[in-house]
Amino acid sequence: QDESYTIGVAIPSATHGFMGGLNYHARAAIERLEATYPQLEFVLATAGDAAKMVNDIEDMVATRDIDALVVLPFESEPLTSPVQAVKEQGVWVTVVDRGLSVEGIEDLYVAGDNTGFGRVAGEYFAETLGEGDNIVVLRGIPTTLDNERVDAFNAAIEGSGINVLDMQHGNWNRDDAFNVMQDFLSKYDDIDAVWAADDDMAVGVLEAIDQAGRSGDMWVVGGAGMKEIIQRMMDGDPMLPVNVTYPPAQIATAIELTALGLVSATPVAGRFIIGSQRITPENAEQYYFPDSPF
Amino acid sequence: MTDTTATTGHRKGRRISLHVLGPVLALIALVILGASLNSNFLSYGNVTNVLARSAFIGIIAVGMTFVITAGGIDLSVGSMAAFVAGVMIMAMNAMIPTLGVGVSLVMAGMAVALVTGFSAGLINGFLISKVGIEAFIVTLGSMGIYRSLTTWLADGGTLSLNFDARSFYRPVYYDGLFGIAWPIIVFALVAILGELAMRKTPFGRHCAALGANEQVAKYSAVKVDRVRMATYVLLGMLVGVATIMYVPRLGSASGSTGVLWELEAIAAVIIGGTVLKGGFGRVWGTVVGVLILSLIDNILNLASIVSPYLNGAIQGVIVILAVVLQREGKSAD
Amino acid sequence: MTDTTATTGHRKGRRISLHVLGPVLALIALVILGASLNSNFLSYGNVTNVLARSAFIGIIAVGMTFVITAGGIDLSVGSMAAFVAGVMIMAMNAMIPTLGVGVSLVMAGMAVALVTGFSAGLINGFLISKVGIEAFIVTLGSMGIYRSLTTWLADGGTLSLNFDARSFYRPVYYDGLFGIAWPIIVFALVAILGELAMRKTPFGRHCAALGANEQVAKYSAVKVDRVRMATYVLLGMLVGVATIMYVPRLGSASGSTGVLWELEAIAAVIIGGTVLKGGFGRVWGTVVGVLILSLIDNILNLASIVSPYLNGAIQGVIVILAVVLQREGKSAD
Amino acid sequence: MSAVLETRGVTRSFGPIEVLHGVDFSLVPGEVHALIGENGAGKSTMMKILGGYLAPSGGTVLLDGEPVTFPDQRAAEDAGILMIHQEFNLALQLTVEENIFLGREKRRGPFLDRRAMQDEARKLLRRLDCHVDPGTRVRDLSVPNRQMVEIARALGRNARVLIMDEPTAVLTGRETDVLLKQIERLKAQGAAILYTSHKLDEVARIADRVTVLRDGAHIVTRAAEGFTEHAMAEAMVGRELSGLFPARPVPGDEVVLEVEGLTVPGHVRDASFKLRRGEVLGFAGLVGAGRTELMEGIVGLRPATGTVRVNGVPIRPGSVLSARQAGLVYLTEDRKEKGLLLGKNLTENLTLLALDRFGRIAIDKRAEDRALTGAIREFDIRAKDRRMPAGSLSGGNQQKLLLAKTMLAEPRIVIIDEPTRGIDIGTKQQIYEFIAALAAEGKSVIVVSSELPEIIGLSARVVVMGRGHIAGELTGAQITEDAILRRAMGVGEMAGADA
Ligand SMILES: Nc1ncnc2c1ncn2[C@@H]1O[C@H](COP(=O)(O)OP(=O)(O)OP(=O)(O)O)[C@@H](O)[C@H]1O
Ligand SMILES: Nc1ncnc2c1ncn2[C@@H]1O[C@H](COP(=O)(O)OP(=O)(O)OP(=O)(O)O)[C@@H](O)[C@H]1O
Ligand SMILES: [Mg+2]
Ligand SMILES: [Mg+2]
Repeated sequence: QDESYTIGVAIPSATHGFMGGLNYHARAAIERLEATYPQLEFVLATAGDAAKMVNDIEDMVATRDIDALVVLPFESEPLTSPVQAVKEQGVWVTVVDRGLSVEGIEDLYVAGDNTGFGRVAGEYFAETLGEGDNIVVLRGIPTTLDNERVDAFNAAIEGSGINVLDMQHGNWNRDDAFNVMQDFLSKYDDIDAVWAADDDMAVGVLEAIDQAGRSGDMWVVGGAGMKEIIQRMMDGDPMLPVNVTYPPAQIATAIELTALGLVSATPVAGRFIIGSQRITPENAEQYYFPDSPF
Repeated sequence: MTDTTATTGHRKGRRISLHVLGPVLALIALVILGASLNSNFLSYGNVTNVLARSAFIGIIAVGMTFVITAGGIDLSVGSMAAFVAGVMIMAMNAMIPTLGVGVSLVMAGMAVALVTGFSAGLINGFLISKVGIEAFIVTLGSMGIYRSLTTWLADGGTLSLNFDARSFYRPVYYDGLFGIAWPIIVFALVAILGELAMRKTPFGRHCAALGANEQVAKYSAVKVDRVRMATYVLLGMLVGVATIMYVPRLGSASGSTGVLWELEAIAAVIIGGTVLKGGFGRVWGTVVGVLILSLIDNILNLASIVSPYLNGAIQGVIVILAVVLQREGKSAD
Repeated sequence: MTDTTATTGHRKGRRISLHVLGPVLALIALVILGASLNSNFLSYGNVTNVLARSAFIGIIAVGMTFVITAGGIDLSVGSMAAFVAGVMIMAMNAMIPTLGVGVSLVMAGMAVALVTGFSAGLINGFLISKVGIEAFIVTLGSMGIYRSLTTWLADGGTLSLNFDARSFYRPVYYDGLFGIAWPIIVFALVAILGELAMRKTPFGRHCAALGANEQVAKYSAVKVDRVRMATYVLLGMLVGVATIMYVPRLGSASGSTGVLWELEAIAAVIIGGTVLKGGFGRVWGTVVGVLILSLIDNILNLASIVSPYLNGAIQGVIVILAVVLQREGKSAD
Repeated sequence: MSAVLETRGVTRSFGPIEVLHGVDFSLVPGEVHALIGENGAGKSTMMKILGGYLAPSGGTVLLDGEPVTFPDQRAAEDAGILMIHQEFNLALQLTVEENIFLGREKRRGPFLDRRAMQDEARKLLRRLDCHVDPGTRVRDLSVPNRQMVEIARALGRNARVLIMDEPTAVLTGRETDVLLKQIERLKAQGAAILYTSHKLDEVARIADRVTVLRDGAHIVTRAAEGFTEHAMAEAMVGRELSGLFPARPVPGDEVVLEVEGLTVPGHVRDASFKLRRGEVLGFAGLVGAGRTELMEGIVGLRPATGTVRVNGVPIRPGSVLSARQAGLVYLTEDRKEKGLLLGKNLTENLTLLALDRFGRIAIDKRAEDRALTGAIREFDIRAKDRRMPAGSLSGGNQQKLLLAKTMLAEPRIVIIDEPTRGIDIGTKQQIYEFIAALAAEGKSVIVVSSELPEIIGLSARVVVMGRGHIAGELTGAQITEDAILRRAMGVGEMAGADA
């Protein structure tokens, strides 16, 4: 009843578009829940690296007496022991997106599907392209997560005869992706398609292609459904045939479920995997959130 | 002590030549390497790409040359650029209803960028030269401030210029005069004016004097505070100019815009032969430094000889090597 | 003459006191602020957390104090820490089959960390003092090199310590002596030894002399190159020590480990009153600087008064304010 | 007696230019051997070679009859050879004690024995009658006190050979006496002392032998006995010298500078004086009297209260630029830290103060070049290469460059602090004439100097300062060394004054 709870939310800071979206959804969920449940208090901390995230979690436990922790681990390995320690103190733990490296610590696991993210994109490439077609890939910041996606992508196009000309890191950053794509375009005369693995990078890639005047030659698949990209798909841009979801809103789901678990008797424990869907111009409207910053 | 300076002086003849040639040689070596790795390297398109991309950092680095020559440092330029871009985009979006999409909107946007850059530089300069706080701390602080203000303005996401305005503004990055892209023209102009200001004007002299020995400058009736302030204001303005070139490229700004630009700009300045502790600056050297840094990236992308994980290592090695060539200059610092 | 010296002495008293008090006052203000915001702030748990986590940067910053006092700079410490951690983890994982999980494994891991740190410092020091390349460039280069070597070693992902080994090693971070966590003890030890070395040994004096005026140091028969080299080697070793404390905490290393530690360490040193251009250093000031920086983070987490997007801005403002208090010391530099 | 230190045919070149041409020289224990010569003759270069700071380009240096090359400083010091540099060799941020023991710290176990060093530093300084606190930073010391620290450092290191390059250039008579006494003492202990000074009376007083260098060549070595100052000067310059001081110009009546109640906190109390058109006004006082601080306060280099009027118009306090625009310019006594940018070339130094005269927007390099040519001619700056950094000039030539820099601003009132510090006798004469000519043109000059003969010889009126206030004023025939000293020490004003 009048018992109050504190929920700690630890997420990476908004250093690129997707994380920006995630931050937005986290804050939106918190505002919503605080309005609905006055007995809930939230502590939101954003971290630029794993160590800072551990610090934040320690502070939440030591000074804010949190009852539940929602964490999107900056990296899985380094967060595992600290989160385990939190769990051992009897705090409810919800892990979002990136699993911990030891199973069974968290009470609730809400995640996007990184393997699916790479696979769904790869499948589209395999369906659409054939033997001898050339593609280039822009990867994210070198992390386990990026590795998973790329591995799944590679697995999906295996045997299709698609020729991966080059892979470089665009660091989920528009400017970096723009530069890398410019150089790819200088280097290769024949590119049929680009997997940009993230819509922020896709923006840079499209711009570079446009500048080189090769818009008709290739198409681009980004990912995570940024609103500008979805809009262009809705407008039927031929360069953006499909996109793959990786919803930043999963954090909102996680926070809401956690809150629900505290304030009501609803059993919320378990694993919620939000699969990666293929977005096409036809269904794009469903994935368009004009209010989100992402 | 006479001896000291004396020995340096003696070496100087030899040193200057190496000091001067060092970065130029490194640049030439990189161009040869690039050309031998990929036949498109010297193509019009690639050269334009590399030069146009260098323009942002380049314009900022020219300003940084003055700051460093005068014995200062500015760590805030990258996040200042993000902030200026954010403010510019928001202002332009807000002015569309009144001004419509057209030249006047773009002009107004540019004015906003320049004024914002100017003010940001003024604040840094004021805290450093009037309040007397160590430049490193002031600009480290303002780096955090601008970065997080930008994220806050963008609500964690990306600030995007209205689509029509962007299409109208776009040519400022992509078009040019006689086949030379605007950013390249602006960069060249800034560099030439900077070089003239450094070498031919009292302001340049005063910067060098201030960086070499503040006391002597003061005793020589140089308005030390004002000159120091001016370097930061100039840099702020140039950040504004760089932003004017940056925004039409992708039409957006976010908290991650301009990350590490400060380090790149400072590195370009030092590679170009300006002395980190102040007292001697060379604008054209900075231009060479910027080009070296851009070329390294370009070549790594064009070559794909190694694991992309190692790109950073190769960059590091090349930067060090580029400077080894001028190591004879050591005693000058 | 008597008048003279008296006056000088008088002035000095006033200046030093502000210079000294500045950061301490800032620290006290932060503690009061923290305590007023949250009753748990001064709890044993929170104090231990803050101190223990300050230890990494703190240990590195103590080494950085020597480097900066001697007129140098090291931008590579953050990525060096990542690299040392990566090598240490790989070495420990590789040694498990032979040594088993036990004290000898941990000892061997520590030895690897120290040796790796030592070597990394030696390379920096060698390039700077023997080859004579600008410290900024060398360490900027090695920053890129270590960062990307770590990414490469981890194959783009994370290097993790074997789970059993980690459980065994974990108490080195989390346990302690008489209720004081090990990292705090080690940090305190490093700080005390550092303070002694700076103030009471010829080495500290030689660092200051070198930073103040290299020629004078050389003419006074100070082995300039060796002292300079020693500062980088010492810093490398301390990075090794910091890593020894870091690995049991997170049990892993990746390309993003230790990002921006260099900036934080340098900021702590400068906030503590050491002069960026060299010639004067104060280890205890650095400790205060590190604590100020950690406390700012802690307090921001305690309070959650503002949008987390603005944390960076608040941090920036506090850092500048902390140093404003000592601006009177400006003339001393 | 056999020589401790000897050179045979030593040459030294900087780049293509040879500045020492095969010099033979020897130094025996228990003698004071003076090396004299014009500015740029090669004295400092010679001394640095002997002191192990510079390697000769040719010829040999012999230590106790054996050829030696010193790989570094330490080697020379270990051989008991110590040098006091013409330009200071002190780290400004460090304290007096730290400087004195730099590289030779006393320790107890692994730690510094600070107490012992402080005590010894104090003792050494006391021997020089200098009472600065060993914990003071050298940056906060006046130029003469820095020199004392420099000397103390050398004294503290038991020298067999002590090389002193113009140690008295920045000292007043009283301190010089103290120093010369110390030199006598060391000599009696059997040390060999090599000594340079442009003050030939000192040379005559303490030297046993004198060697004259001219243009890098050895001219003569002879016993000091019977070598008159006049003969020395002529051997140095290589021509006849006439009287040192020109006729004193007659000042006008018009007051051009009026200082009223000027207080520089901590240094000067309530100083007032007037300067007339065409006047040369001398400022005398002991070290630490606050003359420098007063002058710096007048031109806005130090925070000060009170009024300064130029031609009746008050100048903006704290602004060097507005002082300069009013035609009031100050030439500092500290040429290395406040006067010249040692790493910059002659031109950049020369025009820095008067840069606005060379174009507002773009600097007219050709005009700068002409200015340098003019300065070199007018002030007889001996630079082997016009593009060399100022720091490579010989000490005296640096001083001339500084004078030229100040004069380029075309001041109507010029304050010159220690105008002839380190300048040879021939050039001194030129500078005195220059000052007299300035006054004759209707400009006004304040000369702050610790060389009483200079003050007396040049000025029509002398203001004497003591302990931060103006202790008296002398005109015409009143101006004698004795009268100045009595006022400076406060004798007659305050009984039993000790300073
Ligand atoms: N590092 C150097 N590079 C070039 N020339 C030098 C250097 N050091 C000294 N010289 C030149 O060597 C000559 C002799 O200089 P030195 O300092 O020995 O003269 P000095 O006799 O001590 O004169 P002063 O009485 O002015 O001190 C001068 O012409 C000087 O410019
Ligand atoms: N920057 C400074 N900070 C603190 N004290 C200073 C500073 N500069 C000078 N002083 C002190 O002021 C005193 C007076 O200076 P100084 O000896 O130059 O006076 P002076 O009358 O000009 O003597 P002289 O011209 O003979 O050297 C010095 O002894 C010194 O201790
Ligand atoms: Mg000399
Ligand atoms: Mg004086």
